[in-house]
Amino acid sequence: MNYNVDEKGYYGDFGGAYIPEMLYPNVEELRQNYLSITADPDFKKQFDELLKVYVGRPTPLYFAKRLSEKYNTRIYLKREDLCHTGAHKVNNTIGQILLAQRLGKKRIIAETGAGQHGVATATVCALMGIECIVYMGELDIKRQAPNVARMKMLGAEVRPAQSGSKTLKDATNEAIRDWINNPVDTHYIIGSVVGPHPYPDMVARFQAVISEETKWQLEETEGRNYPDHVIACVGGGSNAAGLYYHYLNDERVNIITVEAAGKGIDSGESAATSALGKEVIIHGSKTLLMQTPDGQITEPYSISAGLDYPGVGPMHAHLFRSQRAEFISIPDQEAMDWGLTLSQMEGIIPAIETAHAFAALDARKFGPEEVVVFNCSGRGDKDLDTYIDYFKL
Amino acid sequence: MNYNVDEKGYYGDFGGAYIPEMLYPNVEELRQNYLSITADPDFKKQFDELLKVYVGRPTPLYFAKRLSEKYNTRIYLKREDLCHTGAHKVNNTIGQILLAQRLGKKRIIAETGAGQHGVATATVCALMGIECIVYMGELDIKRQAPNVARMKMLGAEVRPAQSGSKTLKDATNEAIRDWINNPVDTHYIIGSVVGPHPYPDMVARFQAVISEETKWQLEETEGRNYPDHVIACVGGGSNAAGLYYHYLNDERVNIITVEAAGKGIDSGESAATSALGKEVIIHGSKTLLMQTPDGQITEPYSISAGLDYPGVGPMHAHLFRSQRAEFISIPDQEAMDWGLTLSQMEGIIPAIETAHAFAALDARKFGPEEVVVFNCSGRGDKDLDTYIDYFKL
Amino acid sequence: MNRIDQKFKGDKKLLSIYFSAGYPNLEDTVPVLKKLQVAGVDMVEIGLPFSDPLADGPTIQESSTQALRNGMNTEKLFSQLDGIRKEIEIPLVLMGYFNPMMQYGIEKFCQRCESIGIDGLIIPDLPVDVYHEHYKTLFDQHGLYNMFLITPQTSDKRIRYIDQVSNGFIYMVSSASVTGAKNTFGKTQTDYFQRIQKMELNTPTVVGFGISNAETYQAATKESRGAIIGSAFIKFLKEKGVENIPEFIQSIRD
Amino acid sequence: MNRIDQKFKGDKKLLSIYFSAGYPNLEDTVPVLKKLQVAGVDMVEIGLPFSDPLADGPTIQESSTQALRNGMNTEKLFSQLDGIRKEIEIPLVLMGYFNPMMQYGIEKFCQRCESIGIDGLIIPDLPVDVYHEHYKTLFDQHGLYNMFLITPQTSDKRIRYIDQVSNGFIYMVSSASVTGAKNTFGKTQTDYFQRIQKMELNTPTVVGFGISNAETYQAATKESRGAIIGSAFIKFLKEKGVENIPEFIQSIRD
Ligand SMILES: Cc1ncc(COP(=O)(O)O)c(C=O)c1O
Ligand SMILES: Cc1ncc(COP(=O)(O)O)c(C=O)c1O
Repeated sequence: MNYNVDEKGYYGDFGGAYIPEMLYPNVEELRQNYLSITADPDFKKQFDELLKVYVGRPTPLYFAKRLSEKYNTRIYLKREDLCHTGAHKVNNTIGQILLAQRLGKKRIIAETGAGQHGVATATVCALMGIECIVYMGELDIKRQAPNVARMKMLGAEVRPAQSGSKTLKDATNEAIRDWINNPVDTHYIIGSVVGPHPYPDMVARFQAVISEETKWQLEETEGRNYPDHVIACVGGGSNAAGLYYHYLNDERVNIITVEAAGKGIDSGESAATSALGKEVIIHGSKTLLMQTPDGQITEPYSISAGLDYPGVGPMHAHLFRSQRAEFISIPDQEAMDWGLTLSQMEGIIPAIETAHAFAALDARKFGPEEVVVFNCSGRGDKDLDTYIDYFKL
Repeated sequence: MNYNVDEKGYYGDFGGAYIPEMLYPNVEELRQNYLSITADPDFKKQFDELLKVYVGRPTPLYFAKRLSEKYNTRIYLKREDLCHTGAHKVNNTIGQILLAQRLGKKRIIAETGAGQHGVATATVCALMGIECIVYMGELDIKRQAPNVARMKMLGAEVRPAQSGSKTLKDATNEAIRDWINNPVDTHYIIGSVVGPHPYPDMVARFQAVISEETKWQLEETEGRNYPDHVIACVGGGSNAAGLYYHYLNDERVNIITVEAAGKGIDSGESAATSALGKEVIIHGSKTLLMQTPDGQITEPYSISAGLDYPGVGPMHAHLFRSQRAEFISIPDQEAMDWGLTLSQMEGIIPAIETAHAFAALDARKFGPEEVVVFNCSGRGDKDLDTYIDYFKL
Repeated sequence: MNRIDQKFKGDKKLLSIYFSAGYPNLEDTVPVLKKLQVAGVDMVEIGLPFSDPLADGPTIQESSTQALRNGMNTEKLFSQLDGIRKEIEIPLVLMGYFNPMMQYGIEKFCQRCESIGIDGLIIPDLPVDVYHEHYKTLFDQHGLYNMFLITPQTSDKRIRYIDQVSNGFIYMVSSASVTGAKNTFGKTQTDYFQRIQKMELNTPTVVGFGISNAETYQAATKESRGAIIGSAFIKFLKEKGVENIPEFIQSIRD
Repeated sequence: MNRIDQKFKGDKKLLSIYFSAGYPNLEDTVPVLKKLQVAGVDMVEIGLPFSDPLADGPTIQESSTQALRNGMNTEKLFSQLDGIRKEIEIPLVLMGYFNPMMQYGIEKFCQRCESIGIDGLIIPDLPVDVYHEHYKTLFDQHGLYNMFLITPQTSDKRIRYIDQVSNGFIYMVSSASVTGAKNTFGKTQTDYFQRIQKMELNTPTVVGFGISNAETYQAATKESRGAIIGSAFIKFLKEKGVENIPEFIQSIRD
């Protein structure tokens, strides 16, 4: 089976571009150009150069000695937490800003939940001197004050989404509305592998640098360029897509995807898309999403704002449906405990999103000779208030 | 003239080891071993490897395009802000923890002001599974809550220094007292190029990786391995020492050192050591320090906690006295404005310490063909509250 | 013959009204329809509310959210509309996002529409190509029209394609924007209206988005067969209530 | 002959007291000295307060900070001590950190000490090697002794070196620790005292740090020529005041 996107923008049953006609020209312009622009040597050179000198790539593949000893297996961390702005998100925003420039766009919009993608977008806009508007749920603006301040420091305008539940889902709606209203000069930088085709594929390609590096880094340390397992957390799924990308069709590599169970899968407050999601059309694509029997989108819940999204991108819906990936749902408490464990065993304070991934070590057994690569998708600086509250530090 | 340390531990008139006899065995043990241990291939290998896979080195040398255009010169940023834990401080703590292990130490102590060095120390202790106690002024504990939380997440014990002005100077005193009381099993990780010989030289050597990388990075981009100017902020002086190290005796390279003028040199609330400091013996070495006519150490002031130290290390005292380095004092306001400027022009939110350095661009003229390397010593995440307050974000 | 086609016979400029089902109160759907017919509107778009109406502006969003809060859902709307053809003769179009329909089951959805006597659908997030490939046959079987949107940015080529796939009418979005009432149209709009006019499409065109008063209605219908009013009507409904609907319709037509 | 050497003639076990000049009140320096002499102590260390006394524990730190707040400084202390030799005969040692002395000017500092009749200095952060190389000649010229510390961690070799450079006495730090009162000594301490005893140094040794009562005084002086009490005395001073000093001295000697 092939797990990449097909010509029509589908991953198996999922994907496509279910967009209002008002968005057709914008999305079509992207669809027609993204492959040729990103394949252009000039683009590639600039993209690679910025990833190197600005983002700080390659990010290390770090062998976690103490963790490996404790779990009696070979654990590596792909250190996306060391990226400029603190998470993998910036790989994508660098790619998209270069694309937007080549499409002659003069104005950037983005949605953000936890604020990581908003910061990454505001950052590349400052770098290029381009106007930037970030939509963010009114509730999230209150919950994520430091990232709001970072965006403002970077010169972006943060516009509150006041509709619906005032969180990420609504910020996405507002960003799409803005795009509909500004179809010519504006590029919409989506922050994960979600949205209408070609976004999921485009974002996945920009994030693919993660597994591209992992391959030669493993070759250096393990003498083979693939691990036995790749493990990542999934909100929309961009960090996971990046880590899996070059291994999608390599059946030697087992894929484990960790989603947020919030207060528990059956609590009514979770973001466990695989367990609870149904086939849905939202934000421009067909995917798995949590919804009411009536087809209204459900508000998700997770202690981690970055996983607090009611669905996953179509690639992950397909990986789940086809059983190519194994899905694990981890509740808040386990994730938080892993935040502490990783801090104290490896000196790395992970984002709470990232911490979810590590809980796979308790859920699954790995052999002593097996090589397990975790995507350490982001650092926990943005989550300190939550950690402080939770652990009464 | 030679600007490196001499055999007796002096930089010109400054340096030495003015320590109570109780510390003699500890400091002597270090002095006798630090060169041979750090020259050991095994040590070097482990140090280099950790800098690479854990810290994320080499940090990029980033050509700041927009800033260069505005100031009509060639500006590079050495991206220490991308280091694990957010500043250059960790280069030193990695080195010292490896040294401490080889000396058979079982317990680490450190002092911290802003908390960056405390976090960097707590981090390497977690990495190695070694007990860690960080002394921090009671006042600073209140001012720098996020870094206190980070240290606790990392498993370190944060002990409040309640004497004196309850800030960095007093935390240093407390750490020294702890060392006096625990002379056998404890290593004291000092966080800057201060303290008795061999600390200033040892810390400078660990930080020297900054200019070591800068050399080959400049060779790649400019075709010559030296810049015309190196510029860094100075608290104790470790990031500056790191950037200057391989250029100290290269007179083609002009050195510009930026210190904190706080509310103004003549305001009585500053940390402008070169302008106000006198020859002093403090914390184990002879250096330049702010003091009363009577020889009591003055409380410094800067909006940036990391520059809020009443002196500079002996290397910098010597660079100042010998006029090898040009010193500039920058008040709070200019530094804060530069924090905003760098954010909006380059998408990099700098630590407020770091922001001071960039103010040299207003204080000095640079030619269009000149190559100017700034040490971007740390990122501004830790300073967000201060930025928010100051700019009403 | 589909009631929509019947309406478009002749030259009369048509007035169509959009409102959210179950708004302002859950049981207002049918009373609103009756009032609209009495007031002389030519056609109605009944909005099936959705939690994430991304092509709509704040007014319709709000009415949609309120309707959901009131307890509106797909089944509820169908049950309200059961038997509606005893009282309402003008064409009825359901307008809603694709997801609730998909969850209801598209086939079952079409059957219910047919049995109620719905004439067509407007589904903003179901692109014409997907419709053409996957759903047209089904819709046709149930005698349901599906209307598509075009905007000033839509290329001539695509408009021809849409014209070919369409039946009923083509929904001309007045400007590239989400729904929302505006007071006048600028030169860009009128140029666009004329451009489409000159294309001499097979399917009649109706202008929607941004029509709020007699002036914009006049401008919109100058180069098209009709206009759809949504946000302005909903605002009126909120302020003046179901009783006074004729007052609104009059103000547009006078 | 230096008053310190005179004191160490014979076998008598000596009791020396440390206190911070200007503590508890600025003008208490001389009254405390007088009381101490009357109470029969053999020697006094007068602490010149410093903002950053890193070899001292909390009690002495606090008294140091208080003294600074009271207005104590180098010049003030010298002026308080001017003429002291009319009333005080026991050896007087100034104990302080090097920085205030350096700022005062070392040469001027030595002159003032000589003219007042100070017998010696203890400067914890002036290492013996630096002293030997740079300052010994000057101190000797002014008849000032400089006393050095040794600790359980000090190597035999270094002790021999210190013994050679020293005059007056060697200050044996009871354990590797900052100053502060303890209640008893353990085996490590007594082993250490015995080890030093066996080295048969030229310079007499006095034990300091951690002596607080008759028991620790007895233990300390068993293998040495005397003991210095600091923290315990300062605590007493704070609680009971200058008047009652003899009570404290008696409690140690009984
Ligand atoms: C550190 C980190 N990891 C993971 C995520 C989840 O996003 P995605 O699933 O697209 O990687 C986020 C989102 O903000 C994040 O900040
Ligand atoms: C980012 C940053 N830069 C500079 C400094 C000042 O220290 P130093 O002068 O030792 O580099 C600090 C101290 O905390 C810091 O955090």
